[in-house]
Amino acid sequence: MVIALAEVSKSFGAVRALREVSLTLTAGRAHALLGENGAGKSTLIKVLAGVHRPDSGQLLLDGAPARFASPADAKAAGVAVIYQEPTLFGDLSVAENVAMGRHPTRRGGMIDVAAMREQAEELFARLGVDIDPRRPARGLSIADQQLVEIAKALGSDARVIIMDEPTAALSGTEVRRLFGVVGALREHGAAVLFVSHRIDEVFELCQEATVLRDGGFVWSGPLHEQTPDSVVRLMVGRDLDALFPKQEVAAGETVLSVRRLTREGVFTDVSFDVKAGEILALAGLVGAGRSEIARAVFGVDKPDGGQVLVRGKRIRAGSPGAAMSAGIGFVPEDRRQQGLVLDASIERNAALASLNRLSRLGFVRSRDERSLARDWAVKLQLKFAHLTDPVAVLSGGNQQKVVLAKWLSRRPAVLIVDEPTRGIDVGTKAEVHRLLSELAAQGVAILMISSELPEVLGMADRVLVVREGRTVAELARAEADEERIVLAATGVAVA
Amino acid sequence: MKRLLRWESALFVLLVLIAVIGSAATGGLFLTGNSLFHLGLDVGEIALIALPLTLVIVAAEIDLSVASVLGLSSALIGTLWNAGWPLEAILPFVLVVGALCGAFNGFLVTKLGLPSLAVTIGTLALYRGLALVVLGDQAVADFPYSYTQFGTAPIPGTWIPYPMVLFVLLAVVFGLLLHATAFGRAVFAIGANEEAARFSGIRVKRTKLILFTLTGAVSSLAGVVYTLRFVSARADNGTGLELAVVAAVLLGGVSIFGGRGTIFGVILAVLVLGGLRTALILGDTSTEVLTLVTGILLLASVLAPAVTKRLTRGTS
Amino acid sequence: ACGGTTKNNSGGDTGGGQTQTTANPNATSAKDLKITFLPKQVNNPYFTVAQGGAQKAAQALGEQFKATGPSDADASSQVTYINTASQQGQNILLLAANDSNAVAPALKSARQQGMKVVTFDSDAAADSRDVFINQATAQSIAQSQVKLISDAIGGAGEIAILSATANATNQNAWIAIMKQELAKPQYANLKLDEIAYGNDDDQTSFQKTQGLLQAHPNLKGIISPTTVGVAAAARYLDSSSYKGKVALTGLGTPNQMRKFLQDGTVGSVELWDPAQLGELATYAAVALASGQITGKQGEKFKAGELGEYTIGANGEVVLGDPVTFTKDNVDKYNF
Amino acid sequence: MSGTQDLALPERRRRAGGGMTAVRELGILIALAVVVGVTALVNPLFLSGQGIRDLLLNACLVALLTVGQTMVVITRNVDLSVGSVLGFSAFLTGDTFSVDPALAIVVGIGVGALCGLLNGALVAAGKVPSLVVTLGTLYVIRGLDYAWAQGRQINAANLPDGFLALGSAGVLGVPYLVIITVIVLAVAALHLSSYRSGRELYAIGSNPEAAVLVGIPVGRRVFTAFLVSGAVAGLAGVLWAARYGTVDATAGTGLELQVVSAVVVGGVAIFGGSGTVVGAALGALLLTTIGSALEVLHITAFWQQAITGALLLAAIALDRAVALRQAAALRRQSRGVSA
Ligand SMILES: Nc1ncnc2c1ncn2[C@@H]1O[C@H](COP(=O)(O)OP(=O)(O)OP(=O)(O)O)[C@@H](O)[C@H]1O
Ligand SMILES: Nc1ncnc2c1ncn2[C@@H]1O[C@H](COP(=O)(O)OP(=O)(O)OP(=O)(O)O)[C@@H](O)[C@H]1O
Ligand SMILES: [Mg+2]
Ligand SMILES: [Mg+2]
Repeated sequence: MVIALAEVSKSFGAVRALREVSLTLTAGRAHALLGENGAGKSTLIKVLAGVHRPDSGQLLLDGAPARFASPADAKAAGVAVIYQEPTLFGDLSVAENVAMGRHPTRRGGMIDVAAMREQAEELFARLGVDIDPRRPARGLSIADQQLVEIAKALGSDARVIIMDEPTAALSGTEVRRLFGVVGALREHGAAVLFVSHRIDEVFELCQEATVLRDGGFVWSGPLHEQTPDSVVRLMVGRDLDALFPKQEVAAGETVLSVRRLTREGVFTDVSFDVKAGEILALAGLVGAGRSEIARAVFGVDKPDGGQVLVRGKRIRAGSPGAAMSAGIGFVPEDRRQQGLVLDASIERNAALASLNRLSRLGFVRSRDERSLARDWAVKLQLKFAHLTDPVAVLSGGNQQKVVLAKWLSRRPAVLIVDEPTRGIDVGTKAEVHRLLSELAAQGVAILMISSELPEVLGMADRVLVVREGRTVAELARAEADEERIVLAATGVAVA
Repeated sequence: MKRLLRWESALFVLLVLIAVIGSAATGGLFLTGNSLFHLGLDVGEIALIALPLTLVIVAAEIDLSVASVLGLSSALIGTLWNAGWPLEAILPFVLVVGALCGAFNGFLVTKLGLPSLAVTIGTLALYRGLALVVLGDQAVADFPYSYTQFGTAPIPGTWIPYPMVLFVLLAVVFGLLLHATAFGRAVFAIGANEEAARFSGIRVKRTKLILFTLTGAVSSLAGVVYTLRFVSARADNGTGLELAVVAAVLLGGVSIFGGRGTIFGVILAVLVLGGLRTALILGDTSTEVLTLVTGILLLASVLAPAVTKRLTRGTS
Repeated sequence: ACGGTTKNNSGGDTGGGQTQTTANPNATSAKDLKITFLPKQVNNPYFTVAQGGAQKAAQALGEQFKATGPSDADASSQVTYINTASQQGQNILLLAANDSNAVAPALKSARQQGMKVVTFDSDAAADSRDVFINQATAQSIAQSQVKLISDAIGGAGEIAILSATANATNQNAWIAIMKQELAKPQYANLKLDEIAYGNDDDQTSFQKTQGLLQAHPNLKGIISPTTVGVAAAARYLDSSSYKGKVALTGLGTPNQMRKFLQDGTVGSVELWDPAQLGELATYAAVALASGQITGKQGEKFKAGELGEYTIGANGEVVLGDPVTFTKDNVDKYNF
Repeated sequence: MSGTQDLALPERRRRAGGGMTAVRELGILIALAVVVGVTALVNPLFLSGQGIRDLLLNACLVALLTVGQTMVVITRNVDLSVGSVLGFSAFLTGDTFSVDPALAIVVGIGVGALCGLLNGALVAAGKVPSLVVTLGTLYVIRGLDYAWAQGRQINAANLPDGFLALGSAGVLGVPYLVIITVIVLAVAALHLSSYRSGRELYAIGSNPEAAVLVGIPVGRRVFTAFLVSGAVAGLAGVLWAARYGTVDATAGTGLELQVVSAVVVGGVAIFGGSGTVVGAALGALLLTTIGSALEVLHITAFWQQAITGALLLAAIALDRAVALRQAAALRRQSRGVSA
C-alpha cells in the first residue's frame, strides 16, 4: 500500500461531496474510481492531491497518518495528478508547463532551457504525440492540453499517478499510447488511480476499483469480480430505464433551424432542425464542438457563416438578446461560470433573463421579481432557506434548478440545454429529465447536449453526432444505440 | 448584502464620531452652517464623480481618467470663453466633450477589449495633455459673477452650496439607476460574473459603454463646478483627483472586483473623507494626518470584510 | 442677436465689494490679533524663513500667530485654508498666492467677514486684498537680473529664462520688464531664446534646465528668478559638462546657493531677505487691523526696526532693493 | 492524425513558437531609434556625450522602479505605493544617513523593503486586492513622509559631496546611477528568465488557480514580489536624493502612474503572466526620451503628455491586436491540422 484514505468526508456548504469514503492504492496496480457525474470522484482526487483538506477521516502514506497542507506537500510525497480541467499556463511554453515546479537546473540553480525542452520532447515521444515544446500553451486544443497534462504527470517520476478522466478528449490511438505508458509505469512500481466514464477502458487498464455514489462509498475490490453491467448497476444504484421517463410526443412544426453554421477552426457547416415537442440530442466526445455550436446558435459567440432561424425567421447573429426575443433559452454547460451570478440572490438570478418584462420605465418591480422566483421555486421543488440567499449556498442540483427557472420563466419556444445534469445527484437528475420531457410535451423544441450516453439514449427523439466540428451522423431514436454513437463520435470501431 | 450594511453602519458611526469630536475640538466651529457650506463645496467634485464611478467599479471596470476629463473641460471653458463664446453655449459643449471622452474610454474597453486600468491610465495622460494643448499655461479668470456665484456662494438664505443641489439630484438619479432599475441589475450582474451576464442576454458592451460615457459627462460637469468655484479655468485643474475619487468609492464599500457596492455607502464615504479633512484643518491639524488617515481607512475598508470573513469561518 | 454671457458683454462684474473707512494714523496697535500665515506651500524653505520673520514681528507686537497651508503649490489648494481662517475668526491673513484668481473669491468673502488680507511675495487679484508687500519693485529686480547675466557672459550671447509656474503673477511681471530691458541698446547682443517653466518643482526645474541646454546649443546664460528654479539649475550645471561654460543667475537663498557660489558654478544670485518680507507684511497687517491705515496710496506706517513705509499705487508696499550674493559675501547670510 | 500532420509541423512551429516578447522589445527599440534619430537630425547635440548621459540618467529612476513593478504586475498584481516609498526613502536617507553613501543605500533598501513587506503581507496573507492595498499604503507612507519631514527640505548644501556624487559621478564616464540600474535590471532579468522562483511568478500571473494545483507557493512568491518592489523603490529613493540633491516630502508624488505606464508600454501584460523587465525598462527609456526629444524639437511641453498618452494607448492596442491574431492563428491551426 502506498497511499490510502480512511473514512474521509468533505462538504462544500450544503453539498456533502464525500461521506466516509475509504480507498487504498497499491504499488504496481491500477485502481479505477467509478461513479456518476457528481459522485465525488474529483473531490476525492483533490483530497489526495492536497487541494482540499478533509473535514474528517485520515490520509495514510505508507501506512502512517499524513497531512497534505497544500498541493506542494502531495507533490513532495510523490503524488502526481492530472486534473479533469486542464491547468496549464497559457503564457508559458509547453515545455515549461511540463517542467513547472521541477525545472531542470544547472549548477547555481539556473534553469537549463535545452534540457527542459529535451525532457518535454522525450515525454511527448513516449506518448507518441507531436506538440512543439516551444509554442505557448495558450490555444492548444482540449486534446493537446490533456496530453500536455499527461506528460507533466509522467515527467514527475511520481510513485502515485492520479488521472481524472484523462481519456475524455483523446482519440483511440492516443488512448492506446497512454495505456502503454501507464502499463510501463506500473511495472516500475507506481500506483495508478484512474477515472473514466468509459467502462471498457476501465476493465482494460485496471485491476481493482472503487465505486462512489452521491458522495458515499458503495463498493471496492478486484475488478475481475465484476462485469461492466454490474459495475454500472453499482454506480447508478437502480434500473437504468426508470431514470428516463421520456413521454412520447408527436413532433409538431419545425421551430429551430440551423443552416450551414460555421465558426472557423471550431465547427463547420452544421445544419439541423428541431421541431416543437422534439428533443434533439447532440452527442460526441468532449471537445467535439457541441457546446460551441450551442453558443453560436444562442449568439454568445458570433459565427463566421451560416444562419439560425426560428419559425422560419432569421435571427441576428451574435446577439443573445435577439435569440431571446425569438424565443430561445439557453442553459449553459458551466453552471457556476456561465449560468449563475453566484454571489447574487436566488431571486435576482431567477429574474436575470426577464429583467425587461419585470420592469416598467426601466424600474424593476421587485414584487414581481420575487413572485416570479417564488412561483418557479415551488414548481421546480427548489430546496432553499430564503429567496434572498446567494445561490452559491445551494447544492449543485438546486443551482441547476435556478438556472432552469431563469429560462423556463420566459416560456421559451426553443430550449437549449448543455449538459443539463452534470454534477447533479441521481434523484434530481431524474427530476430534470421529467421536466425536460414535460416541456417537450408542452410543445417546446429542445436541443440537448450531453456527454452521458444513457441520458442521450433515454431522452432524445433524434441524435446528431458531432465529431471534430462536423455533424457525422444522424440517428433516429429507434436506431440509436451506444455502439453506433461511439463509432460515429470517435471514427473508430469500439474494440 | 448583510456585510455591506455592516460596513455602511460603520461608516455612519465614523461620520457621527467625526462630527462630535470635530465640534468638540474646534469649539463648535465644525457644525456651523458656514463650515458645512465649505465642506459641501470642498467635496463637490469628488462627490459628483464618485457617483458614476461607483457604477463603473461595480461593473468591475475602472476609470482613472476622470480628473483629466475634469481638467480638459476646465481648459475648454477657458479657451472658448477667451474666443468669445457665450457661457450658455460653452457649458453644454464641454459636457458633450466630456461624454465623448468617456465614450472613447468605453470604446477602447468594449470594442477593442482592452483592460480599463491600462486604457484609462493612457487617457489620463492623453486628456490632461489635450487640456494643456488647448489652454496652455494660461489661467482664465474673468468669468461673470452671475455664474461664478454658483460655485462660490450659497443659495440665498441658506448655507447650501449650489453644487450640493446638483449632487443630491444626481445621487438620487444614480442611486435609483443602480439599485432600482433593470440597468442597475445588469451592472451588478456584469460586475459579479460577466460571462453569466452575457449568457443571460444582457448587453454587456453597451452597458459598459454607457457607464463610461456617463462617467465622462459627470467628470466634465465636475470640471464646470471646479472652474466656477475657483473662478479659474486652467489645464492643470484637479490634477491627481482620480486617486481621491477611487479612494472614496472603495472606502464606500464598493468591491474593486465588481458586483458589490451601494451608492449610499459611497456618499457616506465621501462625507467621511470630506468631514475628516474639514475637521482636521479647522482644528489646525496638519494635512499629513489626513493623508495617513485616508490610507488607513482604505486599508480598513478591504481588511475589515476579509478579517470578519475569516473570523466567522473560524467559528462555524 | 443671440446674446448670451460672453467675455465681451459680462463687463467687470466680478462680485464682492469692500467697505471704505478712513485711516487714523494715531490709533494704537491692537493686541492679541489672530494672525494666519499662509505660504504657497508648507515645505518651501523660502517661506519658512519668511514665516520666521512674520512670527518675530507678531511676537513683538503681542499678537497670536499661526502658520498653516497645503503641501503642494496647486492653484486651488489654498482656498480651503483661506475659508478655514475666516471661519476660525482670524483677524489677519498673510498670504503668498499660488494663483491670483483662484483665491480671490475666498479672499473677498473672508474680507466681508472683517478679516484683513495682506499678500506678500506673490499677489492676489488687487480687489481681493488690502495690501500687497512687494519684495522689490518689478523694475529693480528685472533690471538687475538682466545686468547680472549680461556681466556674467560678457555682454553677448543667447540666454534663457527658467521661471516658476506660467501663471505666477510676479514672475510674469518681471519677465515682461526683462524683455523691455533686453530691447535696450546696451543689451543688443543678448538674445532671449526661450522661457521655460519649472513649476517651482525641483525635479521639473532640473529637467527643464537640461532641456534648455540641449535645445539651445549656443546658450550662454540662464536667469532663473525663482529660488527653487535657480537651485535646481545650479545642481544640474554642477553635475554636467556645462559647468563653468554656461552662466546662471537668479533669485536664490544664500544657504541653498552657497555651495554653488563657492565652487564657481554660479557667479552671483540676488534676493531680498525673506524674513524681512514676512516681518513687513505682519506690521502692515497689524496697522490695517488697528485702523492706522486702510490701504490707500500715500498712507504711512511703522514697521519696527525696518523703519517707516509708504503705501504706493494699487496698495503696494515695496520692501527695498535686493541684495546680491557672491562667493565673497555669501557667508555673511544665513537663510 | 496521419503523416500529413508531420509535414505540416515544421512550418507551424516556426510561426507559433516563442519569440513573441523579443518581437515586442524589438518594437520598442525601433521606436526608440526613430525618436532619437529624428531628434538627432534636427539637433546633433541630442546624441552628444552629455545628451546621451542625460537621456540615460532621466530614464534610470523610472527604469529602476519598473523592475520591481514588473515583478509585481507579472503576478497579476500592481504596486501603486512606489512613488510614496521612493519619497519616504529619499527623505529619510537624505536627512539622516547621507554621511555614508553605502549606509544610505542599505538603509534605503531596508526602508523600502519594510514598506514592501507591509504591502506583500496584506496582499498575500490578507488576500485583499493589491490595487486597494497599495492605494492605501500610497497614502499611509506619504503621510509618514510628511510627518517625518515636518515641512523641511533637504538641500544640496546639506548633503555631503560623497552622497551627491552617487547621483552625478561615475566610473569612466558612466554614471553610478546607470551602473546600479543596469545591475539591478540584469539581476532581475536573469532571475525572471532563468530561475525557478522567477518562472513561477509568470505561472502565478498566467493562471493563479493552476499555480496552486502545481504546488507553487503562491502566497510566498507574491509576497516576495512586493518585497522586491519595495526594496527597489527604496533604493531608487536614495538615488533620487543623490541625483536631485533637493528633497522634500512631496518627492516622487504621482510617479506610480509613470511607472505603470512604462511597464505597459514595455509590453508587460497588465493582467499578468507575460512581459520582461528589459522591455519595461525600455518602455521607461522610450517615455522619458520622448519627453526630452519634444523639448529639444521645440515642441511645447504641452504636447508631451498628450503624446505619452496616445503612445500608451497605441502600445496596449497593438499588444491586443497581436495577441488576437496569434490566438486566431493557433485556433485555426489546431483544428485545421487535426481535421
Ligand atoms: N469547490 C466546490 N464548491 C462547492 N461544491 C463543489 C465543489 N467542488 C465540487 N463540488 C460539488 O461536490 C459534488 C461532487 O463533485 P465532483 O467534482 O467530485 O464530482 P465527480 O464525481 O468528479 O463528477 P464528474 O464525473 O462530473 O467529474 C458535486 O455536487 C459538486 O457540485
Ligand atoms: N479552453 C479552451 N482552450 C482552447 N480551445 C478550446 C477551449 N475550449 C474549447 N476549445 C476548442 O473548442 C472545441 C470545441 O469545444 P466544446 O467545448 O464546444 O466541445 P463539446 O463538444 O461541447 O465538449 P464538452 O463536453 O467539453 O462541452 C475544442 O475541441 C477546442 O478546440
Ligand atoms: Mg470530476
Ligand atoms: Mg460542451
